[in-house]
Amino acid sequence: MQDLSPGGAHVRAVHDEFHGDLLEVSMGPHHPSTHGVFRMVVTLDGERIVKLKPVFGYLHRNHEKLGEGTSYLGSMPYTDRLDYLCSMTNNWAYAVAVEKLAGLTVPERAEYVRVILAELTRLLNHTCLAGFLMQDCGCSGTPLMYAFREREKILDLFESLSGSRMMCNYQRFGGCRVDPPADWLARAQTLVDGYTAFLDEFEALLTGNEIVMARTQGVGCMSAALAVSAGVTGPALRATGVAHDLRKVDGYGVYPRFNFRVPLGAHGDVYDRYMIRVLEMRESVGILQQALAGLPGGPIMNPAAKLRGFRPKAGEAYGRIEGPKGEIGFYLISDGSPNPWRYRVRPPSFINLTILEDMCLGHTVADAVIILGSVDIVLGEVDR
Amino acid sequence: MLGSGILQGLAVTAKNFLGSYHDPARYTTVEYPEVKQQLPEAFRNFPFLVTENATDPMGTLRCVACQICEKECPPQCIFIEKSKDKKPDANGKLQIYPVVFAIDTSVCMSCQICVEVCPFDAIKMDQVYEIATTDRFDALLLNREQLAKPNEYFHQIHPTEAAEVDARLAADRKAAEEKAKAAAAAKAALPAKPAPAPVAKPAVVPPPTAPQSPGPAA
Amino acid sequence: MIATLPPAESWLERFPLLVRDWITGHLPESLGWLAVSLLAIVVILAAFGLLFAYLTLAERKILGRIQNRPGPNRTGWFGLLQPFADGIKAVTKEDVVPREADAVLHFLAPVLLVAMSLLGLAVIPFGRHLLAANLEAGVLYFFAAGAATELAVFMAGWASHNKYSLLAAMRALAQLISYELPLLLSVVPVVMLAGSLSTTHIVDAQGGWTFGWIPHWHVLTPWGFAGFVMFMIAALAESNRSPFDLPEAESELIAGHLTEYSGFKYALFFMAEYFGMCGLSAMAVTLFLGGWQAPCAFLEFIPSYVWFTAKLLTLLLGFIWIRATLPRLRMDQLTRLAWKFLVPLTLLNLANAAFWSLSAGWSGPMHWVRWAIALTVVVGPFLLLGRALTAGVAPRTYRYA
Amino acid sequence: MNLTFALIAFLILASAVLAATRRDLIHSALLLVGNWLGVAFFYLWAGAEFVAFAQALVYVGAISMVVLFAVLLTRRMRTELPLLVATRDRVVSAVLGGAAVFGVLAVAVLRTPLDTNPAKPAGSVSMLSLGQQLMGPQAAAVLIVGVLLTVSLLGAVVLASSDADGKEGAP
Amino acid sequence: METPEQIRDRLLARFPGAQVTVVVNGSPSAQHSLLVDAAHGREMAGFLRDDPVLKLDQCSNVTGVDWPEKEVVETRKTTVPDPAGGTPKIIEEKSKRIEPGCLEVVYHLFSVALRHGPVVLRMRTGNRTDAVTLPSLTPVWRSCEFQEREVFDLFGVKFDGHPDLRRILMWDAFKDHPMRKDYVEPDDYEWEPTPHGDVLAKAKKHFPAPAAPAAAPTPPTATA
Repeated sequence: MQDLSPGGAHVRAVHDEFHGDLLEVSMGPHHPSTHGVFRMVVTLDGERIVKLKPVFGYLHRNHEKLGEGTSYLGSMPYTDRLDYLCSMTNNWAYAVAVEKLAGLTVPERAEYVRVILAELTRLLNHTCLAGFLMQDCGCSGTPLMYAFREREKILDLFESLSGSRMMCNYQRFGGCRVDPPADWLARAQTLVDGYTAFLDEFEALLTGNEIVMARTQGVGCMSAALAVSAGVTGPALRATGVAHDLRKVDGYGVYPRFNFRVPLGAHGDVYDRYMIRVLEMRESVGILQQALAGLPGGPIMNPAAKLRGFRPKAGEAYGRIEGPKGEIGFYLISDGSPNPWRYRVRPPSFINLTILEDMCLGHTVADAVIILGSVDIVLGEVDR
Repeated sequence: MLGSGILQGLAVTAKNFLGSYHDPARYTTVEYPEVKQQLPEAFRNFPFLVTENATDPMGTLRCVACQICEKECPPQCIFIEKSKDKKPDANGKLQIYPVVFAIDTSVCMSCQICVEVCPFDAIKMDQVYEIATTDRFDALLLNREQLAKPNEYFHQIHPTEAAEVDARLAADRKAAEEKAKAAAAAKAALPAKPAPAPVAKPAVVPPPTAPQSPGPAA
Repeated sequence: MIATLPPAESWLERFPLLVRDWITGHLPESLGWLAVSLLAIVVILAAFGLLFAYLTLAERKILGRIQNRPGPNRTGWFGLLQPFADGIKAVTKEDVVPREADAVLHFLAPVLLVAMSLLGLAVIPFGRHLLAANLEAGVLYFFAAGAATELAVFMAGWASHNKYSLLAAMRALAQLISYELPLLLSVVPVVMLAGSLSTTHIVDAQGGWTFGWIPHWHVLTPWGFAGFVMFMIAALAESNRSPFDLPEAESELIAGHLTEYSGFKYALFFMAEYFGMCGLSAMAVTLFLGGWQAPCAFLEFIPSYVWFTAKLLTLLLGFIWIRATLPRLRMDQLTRLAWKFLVPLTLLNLANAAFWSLSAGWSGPMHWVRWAIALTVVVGPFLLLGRALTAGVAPRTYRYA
Repeated sequence: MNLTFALIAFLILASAVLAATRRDLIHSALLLVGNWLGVAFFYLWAGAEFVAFAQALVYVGAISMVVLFAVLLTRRMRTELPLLVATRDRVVSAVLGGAAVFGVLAVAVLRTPLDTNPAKPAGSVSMLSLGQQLMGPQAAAVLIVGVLLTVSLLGAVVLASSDADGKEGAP
Repeated sequence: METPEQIRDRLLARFPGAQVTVVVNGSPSAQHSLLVDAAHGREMAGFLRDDPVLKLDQCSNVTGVDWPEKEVVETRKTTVPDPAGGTPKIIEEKSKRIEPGCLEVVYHLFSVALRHGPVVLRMRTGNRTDAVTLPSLTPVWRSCEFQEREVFDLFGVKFDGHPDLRRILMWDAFKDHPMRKDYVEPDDYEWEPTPHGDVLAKAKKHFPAPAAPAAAPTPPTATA
């Protein structure tokens, strides 16, 4: 198989044949289009990128050492700060890992509410991604403002349920903290009903646009083998044609009850990653309709779950869910004390960046910005 | 045809431009200082201590300084010092009260875990967001007096939750009275037995560790 | 200046002349021509200065409304004082000049850019009697004045002694040079048909209406419409506006060749960009949209300068509308669009205009044949070259697992 | 002599002298452009509008770019150019070369009968007559110049594309 | 999917010289792991990836774990038969044993092709001070590149065969490895209005004057 590591023949081939003096440009950490404090040291030959070194660590708070210092419950509000766009899915991934560690079961209604909130977060994240990507392409804010208009409606739902727009701290081990009242469900239903209309308008503005297609098609191609080997997960992996969606593969929660499809790309370029996310949003709206319709009654929280003094037996567990950015997982090692012995987060944005250099080689600076935008990273999760 | 996608895009922006004049859905700005956004009831920002009545805040503080919230708070931003003596609380039982109850709002992230773990419903989440100050230290360290707010205020900002809490407290109070009445009746029923039997220790202060299962509304 | 006044003029039409004569009346005769030209300069500077100020405000308000938000409405009533607030901010901001920067060039670049973009406004007939300089080679003068903008952009990029500015200056040059060609080539058919390089002749050539309400504007002929569209695309590129605002693309090279500028020099660059935009739109109105001609005969009573301003404002709003919608082209796509799409089409348009002028005499059924041929010469190559340009680019269908 | 003529002449000569003596290449290139602009003003003063605008458009617009790009692509731009030792025979050959060129020009200027009347020549040439003249008897010259420019354009394209083939990798 | 025991047997059959043991996982998740010796680590990883039955083509998660020295108190009960035929006496001997610490790297392997996993692979270093090198699995799975650099950065495990082993989160001049249990935080204490627990101790060390923040503590004007 082609040697795809950074020092490998394929990459060195591109390095060796450049000539003329190189221009080293450092883009970031304070750069308008690097989605936070992320730095790329780019070596340019004229317009073409010859070498790209990502530099992390500017937002590193050592989330995992903090996790070892507080109780299991204490880490839950900190998971909101990981991928600060999708706090509900971070909470759910942590809750799944702890429930697997302690063997807790979750009541039916809580599973449905978790699916509803996760799919709302997926809508929110993919809409924002499309907005940021078009902002990197050069639209002066219009798609981003439409995306934020819809995002605000979803955040209002989160605020009236969990108390805070982005730092929800809503899931608990064995269920959810607050039972969504009836009027909340009605507002959620109206939002979901109106979402396809917004998507149609959004696609009319962007998908057919010749300049968008010219800027994104054929840019930053990723082969399926390289993607799987590099641990890329989420829409970026499905854009290369690999059918790997944890909602289907693991079938966690109550996802097997809903019928939904997983869109697959063919080229693995920026356009495919954008289109996969738009098509996934349409599937999420389908899931939301089914989940809102089939929401059962019953308790929202497993009565057996203890809030304080929670000491899981010594052992370890790795729980993962399909977050909007990819497979977000928590690996917990417990030694019987209320604090975890080792608390590890599997960050999808961080690992999806492994092959950023391979995708950008040979492209221009303008493409590198779009390729980074299409990988969809949030620095809270990359640097932890 | 080459330009059709671009024309479609232009049509969408034109629709939004015209829509912003007559369609409220396409004009989402709330002009903040003049128009305040209506906060949802569940909104939370920075905790406050609940007192039974506004007249004597320090006297009727619900908090019994059990320091559960101090231990459970993830960023460790609560500081409590127990009092030496005891003071009767709302339903007459002698309770310890906090001499010092300081929350450092520069560290607090309003995650409401303290509200969840408090067995006495003594601390609840406030809805203040206009609390900017110029001083980095003292103004952000809210002491007991600044934190204490009456129960009526609690009813104002979280009506449903406050109603449930009051209902539960009333039920507990009634249960406590029946138990006291039953104990008194039982004591009255056997006055003839000689007194040397060791007197049962007075109802020890209910150990604060018995956590009430978090009510659905907490 | 203007020899005789046509008799059937409404006094509104002749109002600017009355004002001019009243002012120059006070001065001795020998200084007459000096006073008139000074007055013209003052009027143009005042009018276009205000237009620039309120164009920035209009741009931000329209962009806001398109994005479902109000746009600036805090300064003054509905934000009307915003331009003056920006002006004061620009003036009071510190003007930082980097130590290694070439102070002379660093200062000269914005000055040259603004001067050149203002010079071009001299030959544009704003109204029947409102023309600053009636040159015989007016159109050539306009593009000669605009030619130095590349020089100024290069000086700005080079003088800042900064990696980003250097790269951006190179991009800006490549873009300006490759779009100068289609800009000029799309003007040549108009000059050929009007038979003169002077702007007044071009506007007069577009006078008159068939059936009383179809004006003889060049834009309503097949070659004229194609020329107008290509002129506007090239004008977008020349004034670094939306799909082509590569030099100061925020998402790549910070502020491009403007990185090392701050304070009033930075504002000067924007003033130059807006004057360039107004100049090119004014020239487009003069060449293709019949300058100050009224669209229909019975609307003749409205003074000519009102019609000119109305057309100019619609074009400028079009600029803003395009900026709100379209993303940016990459550097190689931008130059490929210029060389492989616009230049061939403008040359074909030249041939088409030649055919149009030769077949002027055709009447009766031949009239429609003439239109058919002209239209096919416009649309045919457009589709062919369009398909070649967007060869690998098409909307895709997706399979589901 | 007419005041404006003197002013324009001074502008042309000053920018030429400065361009020759400046140490910084970019400054001298820009002064050269200033020189061309001076020549354009001279044409305007002399009443030949068309030639003046053509001069401004072609020289200040396009040829200045060629000069600046040539200056840019020379390697050691900012550092001091290594001054060759002004050996004796270099100085002598420089003076002789200069004197020869000056002599030829001086003879040409003195021999041609110039109408030194400062007033504007009779009636500036109208655009129409200029056009007819170009398309009429001078048509051959215009066509030859056109062919020459096209050949040079195609040559440039071939040169540029051969350079690009070297590292084909464009997306 | 095969159980860890079956995988271990096939690995031992395939690589005779290697030691592979199954580490039982006490929690109900029952994700038992395979402890592999460092020498044969990379060949076994290659085998797990290319084996048609397993086809573990995605290394989803690489985690570093620090196991410091532990004092293990073992009580061995020996029953001594009473020579006088009475009830046998049970003597408890407590023996203290220092279990040597180690740095451990855990790989969670999944199969995207066959949709199964996780197979958990563990490798342990000799000790926590000098013998801290392990074979890097980046040539087998490209996803380990950044994650192994993070384990090197935060735990100090050196991966030989890694194409570009540098610190990834901390800045290059940073000396210690912060995620180790015995990591001492730099003494850059800043004034905290509500210090308690170990922070209180640090506060007293830096600002001896104010005992406790009874009244709102005024920040000390004298900088520490």
